[in-house]
Amino acid sequence: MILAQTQTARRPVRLGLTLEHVLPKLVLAPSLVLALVCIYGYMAWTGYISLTPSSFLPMYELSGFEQYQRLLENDRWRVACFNLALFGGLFIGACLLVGVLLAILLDQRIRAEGALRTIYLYPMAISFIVTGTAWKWILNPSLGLEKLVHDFGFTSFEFSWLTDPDKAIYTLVMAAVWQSSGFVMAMFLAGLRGIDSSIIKAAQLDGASLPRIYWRIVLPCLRPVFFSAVMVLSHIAIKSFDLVTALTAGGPGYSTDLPALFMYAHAFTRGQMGLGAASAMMMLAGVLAILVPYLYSELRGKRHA
Amino acid sequence: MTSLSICNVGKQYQKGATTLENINLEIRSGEFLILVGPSGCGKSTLMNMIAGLESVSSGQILLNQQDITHAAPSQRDIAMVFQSYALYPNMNVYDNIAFGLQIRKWPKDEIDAEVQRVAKLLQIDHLLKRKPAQLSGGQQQRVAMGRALARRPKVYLFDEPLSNLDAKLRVEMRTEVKKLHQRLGTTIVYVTHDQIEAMTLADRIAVMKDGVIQQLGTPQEIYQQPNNLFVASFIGSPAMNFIPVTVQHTAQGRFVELKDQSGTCLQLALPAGLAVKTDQQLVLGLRPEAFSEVQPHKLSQAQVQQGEFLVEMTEPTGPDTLTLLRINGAEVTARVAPQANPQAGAKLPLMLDASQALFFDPVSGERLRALAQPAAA
Amino acid sequence: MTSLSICNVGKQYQKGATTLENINLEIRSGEFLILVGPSGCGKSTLMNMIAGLESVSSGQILLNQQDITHAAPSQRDIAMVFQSYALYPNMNVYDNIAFGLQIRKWPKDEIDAEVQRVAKLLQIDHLLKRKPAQLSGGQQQRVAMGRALARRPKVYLFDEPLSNLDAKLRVEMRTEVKKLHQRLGTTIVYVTHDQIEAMTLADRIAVMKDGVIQQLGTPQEIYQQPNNLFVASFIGSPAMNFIPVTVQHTAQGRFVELKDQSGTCLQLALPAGLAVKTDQQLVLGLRPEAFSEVQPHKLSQAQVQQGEFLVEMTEPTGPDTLTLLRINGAEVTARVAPQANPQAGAKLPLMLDASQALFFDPVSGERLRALAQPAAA
Amino acid sequence: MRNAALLSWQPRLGRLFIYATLIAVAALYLIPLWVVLLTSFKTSADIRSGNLLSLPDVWVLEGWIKAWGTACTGVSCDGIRGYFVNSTVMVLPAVALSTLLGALNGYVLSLWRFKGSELLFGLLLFGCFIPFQVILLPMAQTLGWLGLANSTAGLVLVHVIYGLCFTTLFYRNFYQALPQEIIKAARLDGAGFFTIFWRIVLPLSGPITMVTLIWQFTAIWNDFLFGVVFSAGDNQPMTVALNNLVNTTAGVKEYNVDMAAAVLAALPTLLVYAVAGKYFVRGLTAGAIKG
Amino acid sequence: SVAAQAHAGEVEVLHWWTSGGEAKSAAVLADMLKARGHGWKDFAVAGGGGESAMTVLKTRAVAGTPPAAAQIKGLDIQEWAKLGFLTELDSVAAEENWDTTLPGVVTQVMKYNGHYVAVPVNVHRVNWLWINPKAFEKAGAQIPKNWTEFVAAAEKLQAAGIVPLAHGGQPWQDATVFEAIALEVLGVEDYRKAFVQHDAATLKGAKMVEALERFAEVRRFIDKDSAGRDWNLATGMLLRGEAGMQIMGDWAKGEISAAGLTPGKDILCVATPGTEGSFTFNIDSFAFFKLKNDTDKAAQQALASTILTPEFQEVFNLNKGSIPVRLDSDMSKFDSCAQDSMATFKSANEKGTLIPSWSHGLATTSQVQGALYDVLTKFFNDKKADAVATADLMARAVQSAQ
Ligand SMILES: Nc1ncnc2c1ncn2[C@@H]1O[C@H](COP(=O)(O)OP(=O)(O)OP(=O)(O)O)[C@@H](O)[C@H]1O
Ligand SMILES: Nc1ncnc2c1ncn2[C@@H]1O[C@H](COP(=O)(O)OP(=O)(O)OP(=O)(O)O)[C@@H](O)[C@H]1O
Ligand SMILES: [Mg+2]
Ligand SMILES: [Mg+2]
Repeated sequence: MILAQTQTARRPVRLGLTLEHVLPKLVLAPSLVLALVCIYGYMAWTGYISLTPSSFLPMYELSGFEQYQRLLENDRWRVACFNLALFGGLFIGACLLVGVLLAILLDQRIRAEGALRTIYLYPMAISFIVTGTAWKWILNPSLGLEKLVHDFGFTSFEFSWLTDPDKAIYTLVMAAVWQSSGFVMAMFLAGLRGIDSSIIKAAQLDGASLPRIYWRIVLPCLRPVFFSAVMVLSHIAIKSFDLVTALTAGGPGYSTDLPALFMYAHAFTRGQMGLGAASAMMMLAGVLAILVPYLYSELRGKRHA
Repeated sequence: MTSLSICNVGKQYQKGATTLENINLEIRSGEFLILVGPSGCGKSTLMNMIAGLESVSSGQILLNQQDITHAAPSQRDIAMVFQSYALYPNMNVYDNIAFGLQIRKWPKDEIDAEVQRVAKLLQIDHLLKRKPAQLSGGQQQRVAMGRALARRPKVYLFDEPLSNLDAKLRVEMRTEVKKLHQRLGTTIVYVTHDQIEAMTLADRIAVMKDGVIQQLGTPQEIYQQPNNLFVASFIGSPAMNFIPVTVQHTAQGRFVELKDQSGTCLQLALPAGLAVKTDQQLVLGLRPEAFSEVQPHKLSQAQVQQGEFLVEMTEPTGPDTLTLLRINGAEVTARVAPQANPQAGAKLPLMLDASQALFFDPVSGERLRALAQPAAA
Repeated sequence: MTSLSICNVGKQYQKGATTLENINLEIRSGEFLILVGPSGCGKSTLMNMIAGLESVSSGQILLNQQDITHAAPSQRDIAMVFQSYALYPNMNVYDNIAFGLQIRKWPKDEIDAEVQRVAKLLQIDHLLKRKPAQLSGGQQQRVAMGRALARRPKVYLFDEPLSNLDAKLRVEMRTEVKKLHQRLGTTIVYVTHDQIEAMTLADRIAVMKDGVIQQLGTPQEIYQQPNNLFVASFIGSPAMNFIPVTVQHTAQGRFVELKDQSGTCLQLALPAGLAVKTDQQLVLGLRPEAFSEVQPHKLSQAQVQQGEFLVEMTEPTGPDTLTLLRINGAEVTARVAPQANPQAGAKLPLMLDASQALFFDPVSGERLRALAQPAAA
Repeated sequence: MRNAALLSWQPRLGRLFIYATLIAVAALYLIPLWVVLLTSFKTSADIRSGNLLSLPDVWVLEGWIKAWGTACTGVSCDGIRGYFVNSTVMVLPAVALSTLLGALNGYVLSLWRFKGSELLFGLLLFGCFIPFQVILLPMAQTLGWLGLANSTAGLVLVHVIYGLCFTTLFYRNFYQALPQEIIKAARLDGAGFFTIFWRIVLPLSGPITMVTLIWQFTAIWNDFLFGVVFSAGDNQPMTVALNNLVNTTAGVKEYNVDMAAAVLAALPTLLVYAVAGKYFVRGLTAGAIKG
Repeated sequence: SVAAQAHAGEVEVLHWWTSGGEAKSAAVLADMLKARGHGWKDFAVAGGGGESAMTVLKTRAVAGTPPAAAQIKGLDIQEWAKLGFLTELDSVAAEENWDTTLPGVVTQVMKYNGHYVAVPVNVHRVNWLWINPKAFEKAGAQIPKNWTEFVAAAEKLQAAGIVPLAHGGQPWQDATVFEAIALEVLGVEDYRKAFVQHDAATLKGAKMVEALERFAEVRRFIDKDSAGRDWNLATGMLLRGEAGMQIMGDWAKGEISAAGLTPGKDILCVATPGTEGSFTFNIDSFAFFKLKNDTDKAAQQALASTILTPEFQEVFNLNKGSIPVRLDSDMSKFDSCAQDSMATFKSANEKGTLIPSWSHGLATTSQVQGALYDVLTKFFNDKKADAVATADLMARAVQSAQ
């Protein structure tokens, strides 16, 4: 009798168990399916294409690692990869620095916070299709900054990075930082606003100066934000396309070429789809090599709350 | 070494609602001051203002005669244990404790020694590697305590530092705090809800209510001569019994009557010099320990008498059994030894020691003082 | 109505480190069970597992004979007050309390009435519009309490629900909880560090240490017949005195000696039936109230004797003055009435009531039971 | 506010320094906008002859009028005004969907973790780095199979998929800092998975939602590649029109029109930034729990 | 005419004519098609000389929804046809006698396996040298007819403080200049061998090295800020007299007229040094995709025929600066440069000196073109680059890209 009761009563509990356990997975499922197909599926497809002699449009008969070989012999590809390392490093570093500093300064109960925040953010809003032109003018020695300073009488001033094959890459960094640092600022501002104030109070009492509080307490608490920011910035760096197209188009020569540009040019403009796919796979491999250890160290069972 | 003056300090969180009103406190150098008061009366707010973590709406705070009302917290050299712990979530226990020392650029080995010492003291030395999220409530509280103890500030502020500890640990910690105070002689302001803590640690106790200080005095003063009904009711656990009485008059003098439901009636002579009139309504304050099992040797003392009372309910607490009576219609708690074996519904012979009886004005709540006869109260 | 069985439950947060070990608890329907134990012993963890908020590493939890070990918290119909409050920061006090009812689709006006009722009970009715961040510690705790009280669950779990309240409010709340329990007869599991709370509220108390239950019994059992040194030392505040003694033998029978520094020496007859040998080392457990000012009427009782002791230190707590003695080299606390006026450094006549004396094995810590003579302990 | 005295450099000099820095940086950031705006008010002749930083000889609205209403973006010469609707119709659902899904994913991945959820998160994250150019062809094929090729729905789908990685990342990392006890309390209150999300977690997500909206709105509104490839002829988004307006192969460049169009096209995004600001408020969680 | 007006169809046309004049011409085409009873669905994708448009076209093709017609040129037409995407236009062509109205070089590009799959729109001449006469006057320079004279003129200009050659440092502009130089050095024969037939020996031959050396010398004659400059900004320099010359296709005329100047009068047009009589051509054309719907197919044919009507040819080419493809076109409304261009086109057609411009994709596949771009732009921007090694590199790059 009691047994029977127990068993009938048990059912809803069991059902609930499964629901509570399954629901989170169910919610995650669509995104995962999409990711599996549209990220990993397509990646596999690209991997396959990189092993074919596809030129104009995809072809499906295999030809081995021929495309990779070509890629490795290609001087432009080497330049592009080197540029990415240089550009990516500088860009991510500078953006984090500028973004964090701006966020911290903006967090000091600033009067015109709203206006300033929008000013730092606006570069994101304006498409590089056009601002690229403005930047080109500004950086162009005979039109922009250099001319301006010369007009003021300082004729010894020289700023011709844009047209110098060795320095043009830095102008890319400048423009990219200009465009993206505002968003990093916003991310950090959001993070700062989520921090429990009593912790900061405690640190103040411990005698820490404000910079120190940020450095030792607040910023470490914002580790997840750093993580997001690094992700976003590497994404921007790796995929920088509009920016380069607009500002230097890879020039002078191909001194500011980047892998994304290289890939697009070969896969679509030049009809060397196999080579383009190979370069894409190399890019992904590079990302993987840098990212996986980082992801691993960040995600390994760490939880604050 | 360090005196702390709080002059006319007020605080309003929102316009219109006053949280603290005109607080005046002179905390002497090396003094151990305990703040008590009902939840929400503004204790933490006051502590925060002393520490410089909350802005002061009006008034001044002086540290060693220097105005620090608007000084930055880091300039005040004050350590505080927060009611909400406020541990650094990103650091492990060791770093939480060491942080303040690192800031002060102590040598590494000294920091290490100090952290170890404090951790041992607080019995958290096996937890040094853990993050706050991996600690139990009491462990977190001890880390918060350790953070303050590892420094040598001018003033310590403790906001209910022991509330999450078990009784045993609490006694140990209490002793540690006391020793600390004796050794260093640092000025300490301490918030607690624990009766014993307040009584045993404090040099002086400040009782607050609704943002106003009701009484400031030594533990004994506060306990034995509370200014008013509020203080009397607030200090002491179980709380003081308040019995409505009416002043009566006979040839022997003025007295009040205590009537039990069962018919027992005791007469209590009023202390001489108490400015009351016949037929005046008073509130008689008697602590639970004033009612106890009969101890024959005491019966001969003045103000001690006995009677049988009807027991309404009993609450054994271990060392004592709290016994609920009803006198003059008011609930009265008596502290009786378990051996007396009080039983609800039965009558129990009890002894009343009225030597510590207090009288209050029922309207103003003020304690009535015996004129020119300080011993009367 | 609702019984709760915890069978062989264990918990490991990390591999290798066992937080709870083989917990077995039968909580009867309508029972009020109190969990006590040192900070970090696993009380909150156990509560979390009962609520379904923490996974169970091994064993089973049965609610009314049904296995709920892996059921979702929402299906258990259990309400809990968290040690860390865990208020919803985005909601004001009203919504914090109403949330559970809204989820259960109560009609709007009933919710309103219930919230008002609970808020009044907890004296937070003037705070209903505030956000948690604008409340004091004690107010937050009361809101957390209100959230649980506004429901009618099968089981209540309270994790130190009153730790941040002042003594007065605490007594009131304690009474409310007791009334609630009597009215509803709901099963309650309650964690507290407050001696009085534990003694007065509990039907039974479970004393835990390092994830193991040391003793489970009624408050009186736990207080008077602790299983071992740990339980004895943990329950009672001030804690029980432990005095090392050696069994001696004369014609009258076996006894132990208590020696003061000043030369006072009392002899304590051992209860009959205690399986000890001459010269055996024992630990004698005497509660502070066993030492008191001399009450002549008691001197005639068995096991009561008097002597003069040197006072090392005094701690006035208000109703009593805790007086530190040293007996057989061990610190001993005596609970003395303030009127006896103990003075540090002076000798004080004291009375020892050894009727509740306990004896422990110094090695295993187990209490030595008198064979076939249950009254001896 | 509770933190009135909190986190501020006390000395006056310090505040002066803060303001000076902030304003200097702002000025620096505004230079390109300055150039763009100045240029948009110049005549073509003025641009050809003058200095790019000099004020216009005469201030003319010609560029703006043309950009708005008469510039050619193909065979039709109606400016960019018609494309606002196209972009809006595409952006709103795409942003809403990807944000919502991201919030849900983040919620699961930080507050309802299960065995392997970290790995899944890692998998999803990696999607942030797939170059979009790579997926154009297979995606086109897939959309073709689904019958969604060159439809707004298809474009929205694409944006949602490739926006998910970031929205999930943002939310997950934000929720990571929420006290787990709040969720526990809500579960005991009987709230289920979705109730907790709607009633407790989402209301706490103000700042991060703003960050996500800023990111997604900007990314999708300004996206050109997906827009041009996956949209149908008459549903083309703003960026395609802008691109057509700006890029000439053999024609004459009208910089004033280009610049005006760029600013016009960016207006909705700027609006989002300005509005989003309100939700960057401090410290809802403060005092939520002890410790 | 051909189109069956009764059944109205619709053609979706992918093109990158979006700037004022071009867009208006496209609108004329749309109107003319409408007059024939068919609809025009505009599908404009500007940018990068059609790069974006090509990307879009490929995805559309893959998705199975290609447009009816797309602006595809040069050898890409062959590629698309080879993949089987293109439809045949033979019936219209036959009816309208394209074989006779169009020059053979042109029809060759438009045919795949002997079938018309595309329709030409216009012909650009790429080997133009634009000269600012005022600057020349000021510097006392002579209009150069060959390399030596070019160097002399450039030096004179330079001495007068004028930038000799307006140039934009983008790969295609570099290639345009090099193409002109190479044509002079290599001559028509070797040019074909090198750039059309990809003969390795010619590619790394001595003449090529010389061409490269001359190309390197050009660096002297351009200003230091030329890197990345758009061609129209370079033209601006020329118009303002800051620069004396520019090597650019005839689309530069748009920029000239927009500044209120007259090509051929205010700005002179001559063949690039040493290429008088030769004509490097660049042809815009539409390829036609296979469609399923019959009425749309009809509309497609109608579009093909409309494009080659003299009316459209005239309107369009007046706008674009190029010349009509039809040999029988009336050139009276055109400026002198265009008339000149047409004359040369015809004569070159007869002499066989009509040469496809590789820098604009008429001679080679985009792979080879891209590979050459890379090598050349690298060479031009690298001051230490060695001509011999580069010639060698060119040969290898071309081979590897095939
Ligand atoms: N997330 C965790 N990871 C690892 N260890 C933990 C975690 N949470 C708690 N512990 C440890 O488990 C033990 C039991 O913790 P629990 O919170 O149950 O203690 P408690 O009995 O409630 O103590 P208190 O009275 O101080 O609240 C403690 O030693 C604690 O440090
Ligand atoms: N940020 C705030 N905004 C508005 N009111 C507040 C704020 N913080 C505290 N209060 C109110 O001020 C009063 C005093 O709060 P405080 O924290 O000082 O109390 P407390 O004496 O420490 O109480 P407890 O013993 O419960 O901790 C309370 O009524 C509280 O609700
Ligand atoms: Mg407080
Ligand atoms: Mg706990």
